[in-house]
Amino acid sequence: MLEVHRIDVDIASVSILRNAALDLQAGQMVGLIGRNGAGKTTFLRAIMGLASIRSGQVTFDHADITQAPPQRRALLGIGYMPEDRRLVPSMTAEDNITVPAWSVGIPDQEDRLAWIYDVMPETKVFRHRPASSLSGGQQKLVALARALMAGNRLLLLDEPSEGVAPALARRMSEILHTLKDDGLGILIAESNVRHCADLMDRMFAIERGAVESRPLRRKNGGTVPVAGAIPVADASPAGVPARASGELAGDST
Amino acid sequence: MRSLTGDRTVRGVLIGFTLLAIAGFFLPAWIVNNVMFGLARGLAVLGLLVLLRTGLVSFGHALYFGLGAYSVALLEQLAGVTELVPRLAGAVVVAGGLGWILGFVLRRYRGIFFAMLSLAFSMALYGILVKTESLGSTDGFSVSPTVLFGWSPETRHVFLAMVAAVCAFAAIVVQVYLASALGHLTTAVRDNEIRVEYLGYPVARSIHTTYVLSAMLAGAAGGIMAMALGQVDPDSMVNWTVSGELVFITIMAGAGNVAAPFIGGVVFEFIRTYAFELAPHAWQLIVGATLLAIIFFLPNGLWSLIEKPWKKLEKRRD
Amino acid sequence: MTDAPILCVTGLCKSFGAVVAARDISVDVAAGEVVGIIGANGAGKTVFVNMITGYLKPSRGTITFAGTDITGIRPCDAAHIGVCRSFQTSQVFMTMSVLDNLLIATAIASKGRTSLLRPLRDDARITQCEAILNRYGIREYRDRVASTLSQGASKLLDIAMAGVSEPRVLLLDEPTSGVSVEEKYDIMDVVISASRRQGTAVLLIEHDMEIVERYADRVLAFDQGEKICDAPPRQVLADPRVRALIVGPDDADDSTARPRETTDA
Amino acid sequence: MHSMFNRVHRLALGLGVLATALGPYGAVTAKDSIDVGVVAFLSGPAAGPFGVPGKNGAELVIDAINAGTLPAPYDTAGFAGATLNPIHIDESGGNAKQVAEYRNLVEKQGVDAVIGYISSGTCLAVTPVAEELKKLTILSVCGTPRIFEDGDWTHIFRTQAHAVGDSIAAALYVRDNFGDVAGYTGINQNYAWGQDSWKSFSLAMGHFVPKAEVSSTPQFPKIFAGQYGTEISTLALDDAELVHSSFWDGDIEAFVVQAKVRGFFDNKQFLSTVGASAIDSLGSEFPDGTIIGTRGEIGILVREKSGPLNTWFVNAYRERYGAWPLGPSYQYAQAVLALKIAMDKAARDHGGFPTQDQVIAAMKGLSFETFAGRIELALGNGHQAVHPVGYGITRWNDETGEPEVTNITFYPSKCIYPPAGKPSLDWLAEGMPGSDC
Amino acid sequence: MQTIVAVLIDGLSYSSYLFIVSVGLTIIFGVMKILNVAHGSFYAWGAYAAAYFIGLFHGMGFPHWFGFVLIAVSAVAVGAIIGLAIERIILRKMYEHEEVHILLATFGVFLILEDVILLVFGVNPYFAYQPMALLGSVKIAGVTRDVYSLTLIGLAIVIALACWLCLARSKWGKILKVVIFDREIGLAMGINVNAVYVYTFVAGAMLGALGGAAIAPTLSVSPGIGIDVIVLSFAVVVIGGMGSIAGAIIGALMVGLLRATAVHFVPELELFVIFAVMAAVLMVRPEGLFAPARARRI
Repeated sequence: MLEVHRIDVDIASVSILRNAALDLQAGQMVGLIGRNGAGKTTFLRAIMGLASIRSGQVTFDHADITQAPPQRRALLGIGYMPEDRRLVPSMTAEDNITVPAWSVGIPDQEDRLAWIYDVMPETKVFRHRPASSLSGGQQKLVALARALMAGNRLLLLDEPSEGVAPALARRMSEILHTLKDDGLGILIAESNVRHCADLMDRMFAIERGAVESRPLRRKNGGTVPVAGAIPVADASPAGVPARASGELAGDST
Repeated sequence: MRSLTGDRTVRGVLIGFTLLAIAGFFLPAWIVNNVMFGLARGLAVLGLLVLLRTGLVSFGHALYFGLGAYSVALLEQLAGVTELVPRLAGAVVVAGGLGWILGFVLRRYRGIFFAMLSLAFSMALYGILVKTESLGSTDGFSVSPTVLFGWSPETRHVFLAMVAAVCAFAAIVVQVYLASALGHLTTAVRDNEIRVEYLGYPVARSIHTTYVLSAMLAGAAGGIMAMALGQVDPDSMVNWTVSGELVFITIMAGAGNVAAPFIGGVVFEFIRTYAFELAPHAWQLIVGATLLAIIFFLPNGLWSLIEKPWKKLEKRRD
Repeated sequence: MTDAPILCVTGLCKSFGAVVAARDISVDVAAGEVVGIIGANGAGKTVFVNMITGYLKPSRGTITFAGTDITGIRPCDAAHIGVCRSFQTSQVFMTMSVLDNLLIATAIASKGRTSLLRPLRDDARITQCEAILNRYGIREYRDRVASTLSQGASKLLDIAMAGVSEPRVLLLDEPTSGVSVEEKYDIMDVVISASRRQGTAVLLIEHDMEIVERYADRVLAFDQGEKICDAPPRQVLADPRVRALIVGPDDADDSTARPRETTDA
Repeated sequence: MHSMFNRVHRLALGLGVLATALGPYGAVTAKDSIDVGVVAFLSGPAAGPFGVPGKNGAELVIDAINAGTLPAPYDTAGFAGATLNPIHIDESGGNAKQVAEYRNLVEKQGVDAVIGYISSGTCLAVTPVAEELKKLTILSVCGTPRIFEDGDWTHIFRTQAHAVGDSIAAALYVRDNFGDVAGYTGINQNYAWGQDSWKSFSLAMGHFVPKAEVSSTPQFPKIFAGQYGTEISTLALDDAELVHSSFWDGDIEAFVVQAKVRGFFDNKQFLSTVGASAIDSLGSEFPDGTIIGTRGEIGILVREKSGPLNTWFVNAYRERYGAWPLGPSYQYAQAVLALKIAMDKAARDHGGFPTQDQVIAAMKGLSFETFAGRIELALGNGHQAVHPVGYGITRWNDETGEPEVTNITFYPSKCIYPPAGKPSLDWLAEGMPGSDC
Repeated sequence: MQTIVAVLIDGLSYSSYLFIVSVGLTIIFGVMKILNVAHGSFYAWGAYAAAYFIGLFHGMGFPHWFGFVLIAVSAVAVGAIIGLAIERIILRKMYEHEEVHILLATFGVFLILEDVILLVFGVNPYFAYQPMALLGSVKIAGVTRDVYSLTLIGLAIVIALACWLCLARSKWGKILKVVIFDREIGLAMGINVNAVYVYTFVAGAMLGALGGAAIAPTLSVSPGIGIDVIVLSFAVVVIGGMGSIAGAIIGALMVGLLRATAVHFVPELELFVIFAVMAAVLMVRPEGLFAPARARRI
C-alpha cells in the first residue's frame, strides 16, 4: 500500500534522512525503531507531506504522492498522530477529532465518528470536554482518534506509548490491534518497543550510521522478520538549531 | 594593541574612513552632505547590527536616534552649547542612560515582543515631543553649526572629517567588542540562551550590555544627524518610520561586518536623493521596491557582494 | 572521598498545578561521588536536576551546596559557584565552531570579569581549549560549525562545556542518549575519569542501566516525583519495584525484546 | 551660462577639485537665465488648498514676466533681463527633509534663489540653513513672527506680513462687529503657526474686547490630524461662543465638514483667519456667517477688486487653471514680483547683471505695488513685509452659485504691526503703544 | 456629567473604527503570524476608494444613501484586489523567511502602496461627507453628535459579533483555530493551509479597508493617513493580545477612551498615553491582556 523509495530529506540544509526506504501493506503493523533524534519523526512527516523530500519517491496505492500537499494525503486516508499530541486546547475533544473531517470534506463524517467511538468507547465519555482539561493519556487517545478520522487506510503514529502509563499503553495496543484487524496499515515510530513489539509484523531500524540487523523475538517465541532498514544520514544533527531553549523541561511534563 | 592593528577589519575601517575624510575636501557640498547623513544613519545601524548579533530586532531605535538629536538641540536651546565634544557626549550619555534604564525591562523580551515594546517606548517619546510646545512640538528646533574647540570651520568638509573620525572610532570599538569574549556572547545568546546561563553568565546582563551599547551608538548617530542637518523634528527623528528605515538599512547592509552599516547608510541616502529627484511623488515606491528586491535577491545584504572579493583578497594576502 | 556532603537536598517538593513533579526528596551527595538517577519518563528526574541548578524554584525544601543554601539561585550563579550541568539534547552554540563553543565556555569560567573584554581567540585560551578537545576526542572537529556535528560529537561538546569550569557538582542529563553504542563507554570514561580526578560529584541521569551499573557509586530511583530507592546499583536494579516501574515488565524470556539490550548482543 | 556651471560642477565632481573655490555665483557678469527653487506643498493635505494654488500663482507670474506680458509697471521682460527657470520642490515630508532638500537645491542644483515655504515650521527650519549657505531666499506664505523677531538675517526676506497682524485685525473685527461676545476659545495646530496665532489673538482680544473671557481648554491637535470628533465635543461643551482657528490646509475642510454635521456652527461664531480656501472647495457646505480672513489684500477678499494688475491676475489665473486664485496664489506671485523688482532695480543701479549682494541691497526696505494692494518691507531691518489685513463674513449666494464675502473691513498696517525692532508679543502685552488705528 | 458622556461617545466612536482596522490586523497575525505593516495601506486605500467613489457617484447625481453601498463595495474591492495581490505575489514566497524579513517586506509594500495612492488618486484631499450629512445629528446629554459616528459604533459591534460567530460557531472558525494553534498540525489534519492563508489575508485586508472606508466620510482623505493608523492599531493589538479578537475589542476601547479622556482633560498627553499604556501592558503581560499567558522561556 505504502512504498517509500530511497528518500532524502533535509531540514534547514542539514541532511536528516538519506536513502530511507520502507514499505507497508494493508493490515500490517510496522515498527520504525530508533533513538531520539534518529530521524523517525522526520520520516513520518515526510510521508505525511510535512517535510519536503529532496529526492526519492513516496507512493500510496501505486500513485506517486511525493509532491502531493498534505491535505491530499489526508483525503487518501492517511492519518497522522504527532508525538506531543498537539490538540487545540480550547476546543472540545470531539471538535478536535472532527477537524480532519471538516477540512478534508469527508462525506460520511457521522459514520466515521461513530466507528471511532466504537473502536475507542472511552473517548466518547469525555467528548464534550475541552482538550485542555484532559489528562495526558486521554489526550493521547483523542490524538489517535483524530488521526483515525482522516486515516481510515494508513496510520502514522509517532511514539504512541511515550509518556503513557502502562495500563493505558496496553489499552492503546489493544486498540491498534483492532484497527490492524480492520485492515488498516499502521506505521509506528518508537524508541521503546516494549508495549507493541508483539503486535508488529515487521520492524525497521532507524539509526544513524550503518544498518543493524535486529531479529526480535515474540512472546510466543517466533521472530519478527527484519524486513529492511533505513540508512540514515551520517551526520544526523542534534536537533534543529532554532529553539534550543524550549526543550529544557524535557520529560518533566 | 597588536591584535588591534592585526585585525584586517580595523585596518580596512581606518583606511576607508581616512580616504573618505580626505576625499570630502574634493567633493561637492551636496555629496558631502549625503555622505554625512549616510554615515550618521550608518552609526545607528551599527547599533542595530550589534543587537541583531544577539538575535534582537528593535522596531523603535528611533527612540535613541531622536534622543541623541534632541539632546544636541536642547543643549543648544538651554545652555547654548555648540561645541562638538559636549554635543556628542550629551547625545551619547542621554541615549545610553535611557538605554540603561529601559534595558532592565527590555532584556526580558525576545522576538516580536522586544520589537513591539521598543516601538511603544519610541512612540511614547514621539507622543511627548509632538505635543509639547516647549520641546518644539511638530516643528522641532534648528541646530546651529558645530564648533570644534572654538574653531568654526568655514566649510562642511571639515565636519565630514570629524564625522568620519567618530564613525571610524565607533566601528573599531564595536569590532573590538565583537571580537572579545563578551562580544561573542551576543552570538552565543542568540544561539542558545540556556547554555550561556548554565555556563555561568547571566543572559540578561549580556543583552543589557549590548542594548546599552546599541543605544549609545544610535544616540551618537542622532546627534551627528542633528548637527549635519541643522534641524531636529519628531517626524524625521523619532517616528516609527525612522525606526523602520534603520531596520531596512540594517538588512540592506547585511550584518557581516562593522563597515557594512556605513556602506548601507550612504547607499540608502543616495538612493533616496536620486529617487526623490527622479520621481518626487514616487520616491517611497522606489525605496520600497529596493527593500523588497534586497529581501528577495540579496537576503544577506550588500555586504555579501563585498564579502566575496574581500575574502579573496584576504586569501591572496595570506 | 570526603565524608562531608558537598550537596544536601532536603525535603524538596515541586508541583505544577495539580501535577506533583517532586515529592519530599532528600539526598546527600559527597564530593567525588557518582550518583545515578533512574526513573521512567516523567518520573521527575529532570525536574530534580532543574531545581538543583536553579532553573526551577522548588515549592518547598532546601538545597545546600558546600554549606551554603542555594535554593532558588539563578542557573548562572549556580554555575558560577560550581554547580554545572549537561543536557539531554545537547545545548551548544549552533552557528559557532566547536573551538569557539569551548572558548566561550572557558572565558566565562575564568572568573575575572576583565578577561571577558579580551579577544575571545586568545592564544593561551586556545591552547587550553585544544587540550580539552583532545581529552574528549573531538579535536578533529575543532573548526566544524556545531550544527553540523553528529549527535555523539555534539553531546561530547556539550559535556565538555559543562566541565570546563571544573565544577564541584556536575549534573549529567542522559549523557549517552543519542550516542552510538560504540561511543557511549568512551564518553563516560572520559567524563567520569575527569570528574574523579577533580573530585567532582556527579549526578548521572540515565536510562541505560548498563551505564548506571558500571559508573554509579549509588543509584536513586524516581517514580512520579518520589524517590523510591537509594542504594548501590546492584541492589537498586534488583529491587522488584524498580524493575516493575522503571526497568520494564519483568519477563525474563522477553528481555531481548528491549532494543537497548539487544543492541550489544 | 547655466549649463557651463553644470559642466564645471561635473568637472569638479570628476576631478575632485575646484568645486569649493567656485561658488555658484563665482564672478558672473551676465546671465541669460536664472534657476530659482520654488517650494510649495505639492502633496499632502496642504497641497490642494495652498501648495498647488501657490505654485500656480508663481508659475503664472513667472511665465508672464519671462514673456514680458505682465501689465505695467512690471511689463519689462525677464529678471534683470534673464529668464527665470523655476525648479519646483515639494514642501511635504517634515522639516528635516526640507532642510535636506534646501541643501540639495543650493548645493546640488545650484539655484540662484529660493522662493517659497508655506509652513511656519519649515520656514523656521530653513532660515538658518539659508543663511549658512548664503542664498537669497524669499519666504512667501509662512506667518510666524519669530523669524525676524528672534533672528537677524541677511539673505532672508518675507513678502508676507507675520501672523500677529492677522490676529490683531481679527480681534479688531470682533470688536467692531461682535463687540458683545462673552467668551472665546480656539482650535489651532500644535506648531509654531497655530501656537503663535492663538497667543497673539488672545492677547489682542484682551486688549480690544477685555470683557470676553478666554477658555481654559483651547485645543491644539496635531497638524494634518484629519479627525476632530473629540476636539469638536470639547469645543461644543465650552461656554465660549466665539471659536478662533488658524487652520489652513485640508484640516480646515475636515474640521468644517465634521463640525457642521454636528450643528456646531448653529451655536458658535466661527472665526477662521486663513481658511478661505475651504470656501471655494466646500461651496454651499461652508457655513454662512463665518468670519474669514485672507492675511492681506489677497484671495477671496479682493476677488472683485478692480485695477489692471488684479483684473489681469484673476482673469489670467482663471483662464489657465479654471479656478479662482486663492490667497497663496497671490502670495507666491508677490514673492516673484519682489524678486523681479529687486533684480531690475539692482541691475539699473549697478549696470549689468547684479550679484546676489546687490539684489539683496535692492530688496531691502522695498515698497511695491502688488496686484490688489501695497507691500512694504518695513520690519526686520527691511526684510519683513507689512500690509493691511482684512476680514469679512461668508455667505453662499444661491443666485450666482458662488460663495461671497460681505462686510469686508481692512485694517491698515500701521495699526496692526509693531514699530520696527519691537517684538510683537511684547508690544501686544504692553497694549500696542504707537498703534495707529 | 456632560463631559463624561462626551468622552464616552467620542471614545467609543474612535474605538470603533480602530477596532475594525485592528481586528483585521490581529486576524492576520493570529493565523499567519505576520505583523503586517502594510495594513495601514489597506486602511488608506479603503478610505481613498470610498471617498473617490462617493464623490464620483454623488457628482453623477446618485442619491446620498448610495454612499453606504459604495463604502462596502470599496472595502471588499480593495481587500480582494490588493490583499490577494500581496499575498500571492509577495507573502506567499516569504513564509519560510525570518520574521524580520517578513515584517520588513510588509514595510516595503507599505512604502510602495503609499506612493501608488499618490499616483492613482493625486495629491489633493478628498471629502466624502455626503453619507455623514445624510444621517444628520442627534443631541445626547447636551452635546450634538453626528449620527454617522454612532453608526460606526454599531458597525463595530456587528463586525465583532460576526467575527465571534465565525470563529466560535462555525466549522471555518474551528479550522482557523487549528491553524492558529499549530500550522503544521493543521496541515497534517488535511487543512489546506495555503487556502486558509489566502482567505485570512484577504479578509483581514477587507477589514482594514472597511475601517478606512467607513471613517472616510468624517475626515479629509489625504496622503499619509495610513502612517498614524498603523501604529495605533499595533498599539490596540498589542494591548489586547496579538491574535485575539476579544483583545482587539478591549485594546480599541482602551485606546479610544484614553485618547478621548486625554483630549478633554490634558490634550498634551493625547498620544503619549496610548503608547505608555501599550508599553505598560507589554511589561506586565507581554502576551497582551487577552491572550492566555504562556510560560516565558528563560
